[in-house]
Amino acid sequence: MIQTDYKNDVLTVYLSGELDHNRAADIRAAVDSRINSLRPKKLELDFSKVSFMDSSGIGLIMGRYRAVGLVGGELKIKNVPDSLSRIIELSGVTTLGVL
Amino acid sequence: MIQTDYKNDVLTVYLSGELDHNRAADIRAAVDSRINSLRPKKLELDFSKVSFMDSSGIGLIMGRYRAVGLVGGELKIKNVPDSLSRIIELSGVTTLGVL
Amino acid sequence: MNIINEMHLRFPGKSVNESFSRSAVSAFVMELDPTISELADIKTAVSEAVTNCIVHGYRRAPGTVYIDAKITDEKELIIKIRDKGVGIADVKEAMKPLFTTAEDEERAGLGFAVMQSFMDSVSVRSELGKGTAVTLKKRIISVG
Amino acid sequence: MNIINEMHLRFPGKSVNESFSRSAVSAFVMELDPTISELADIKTAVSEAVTNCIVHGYRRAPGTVYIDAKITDEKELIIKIRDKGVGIADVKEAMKPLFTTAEDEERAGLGFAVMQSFMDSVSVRSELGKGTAVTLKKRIISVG
Ligand SMILES: Nc1ncnc2c1ncn2[C@@H]1O[C@H](COP(=O)(O)OP(=O)(O)O)[C@@H](O)[C@H]1O
Ligand SMILES: Nc1ncnc2c1ncn2[C@@H]1O[C@H](COP(=O)(O)OP(=O)(O)O)[C@@H](O)[C@H]1O
Repeated sequence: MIQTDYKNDVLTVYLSGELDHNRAADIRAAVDSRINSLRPKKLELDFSKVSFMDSSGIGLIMGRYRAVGLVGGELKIKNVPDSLSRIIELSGVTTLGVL
Repeated sequence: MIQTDYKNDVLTVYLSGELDHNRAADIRAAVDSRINSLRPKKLELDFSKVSFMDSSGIGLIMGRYRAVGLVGGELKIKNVPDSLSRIIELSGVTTLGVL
Repeated sequence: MNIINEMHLRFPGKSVNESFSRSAVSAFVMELDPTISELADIKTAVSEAVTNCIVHGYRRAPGTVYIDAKITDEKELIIKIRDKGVGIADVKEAMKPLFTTAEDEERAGLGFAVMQSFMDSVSVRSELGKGTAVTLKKRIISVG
Repeated sequence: MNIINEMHLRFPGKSVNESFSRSAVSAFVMELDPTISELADIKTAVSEAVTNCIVHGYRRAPGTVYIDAKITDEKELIIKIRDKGVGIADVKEAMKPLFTTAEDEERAGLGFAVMQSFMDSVSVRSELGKGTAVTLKKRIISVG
């Protein structure tokens, strides 16, 4: 359901479609199981194919920031479409240095 | 709102979007005013950009068949997308030789 | 057979709501992961039934259109579309292809034929002066 | 100010209906010819309010979510989204950015902040044990 990629200690997760509360739980479970088995140095969330996101997506970002931190890794989010930039800015996650 | 083209006695009407009862009245008025002023030998309805059509579209085709017939012209419909072929066939307009 | 989801929608019988209502039903059906062609069939059938409420049911006086949609655990979609308009005197005759009481408005008389062709079943309950309810059913075929 | 169109929608508070309901509202708004960005703002705000009904309002027991949407002749969209769930003890506190009562479910506490940022106005009426109603308003700016 979600596409991931692991190379050189970097776990990349390609998110897609509409990222709402309904989808977030499944994504969270899938990503966390990979974080815990791979213990990556870096987790990259790729938003290029995300067509919609509400604050559940912010919760998902914050949660993965913590989850990858627990195994000593850092979070980066990339390829955020223009349509999502407002909610990303409003959320303040940019102050975490994840962008 | 609708795009038309007139050349060598042929009036071509480029239909687009969702062709339902709500849209049909406006299209009917626009096409009939051109039919009556131009008295074309042939009226071509181009369906290539029509994304949806219900039986109101069939009524529109039948009505233009009659309207252009009254000024001595004939009707052709062209570029019917695959998605509309079932409703076109079901309607029986194919038996009028308009396709 | 159990109902796993449902929605109830009502809106004034204005032409602009033909497009709104078929899109709303379409969004409701997405849960069943329909093919593009199944979705188009459903939108077309809903458009016919809603248009009939507006054009025929509320011909004399405007009124409210009601849509009740359900999804069963057998992936069946059941949609009831109804008005409290003039009703139909002879349902059997009304359902015949090419029969229409609104020829001057360029109705083709094919609304019920389209519903029957595009859905698994169509049933109509109508009472003169009370209104008309059309129930459409379609099973969504799982892919994969 | 006159209401030129309206719709009333209800559905069970299931997560799958978050997507359905924002699409339905989106289809309703099309009449106003919104920009893509206006439409995205509305979908996002509706998604927040509906998700809140499901996640918070019906946390203890499932129930029905109600959406009433209206369009005025001044191109204003008014959407009321409500539940008959647990209600909010302190609305002012609840609306503060980052405040959440569901941190373990990874709620960010930004739902109301998003609604306020993406719509022209947000008003909340809530009563403990009775439920919560959120009214969102946004004027669609005509282009051309
Ligand atoms: N909701 C309704 N209320 C009253 N009459 C209806 C309704 N739906 C259908 N009818 C009657 O049935 C006829 C056939 O309907 P239909 O097959 O949809 O064709 P059309 O809409 O093109 O006339 C209509 O012309 C009308 O007389
Ligand atoms: N419909 C509702 N019913 C009950 N409580 C609600 C409702 N909507 C919001 N709340 C309360 O307000 C808080 C803040 O809501 P919000 O800003 O949307 O953030 P979040 O949903 O991320 O918690 C929620 O955590 C909850 O306590």
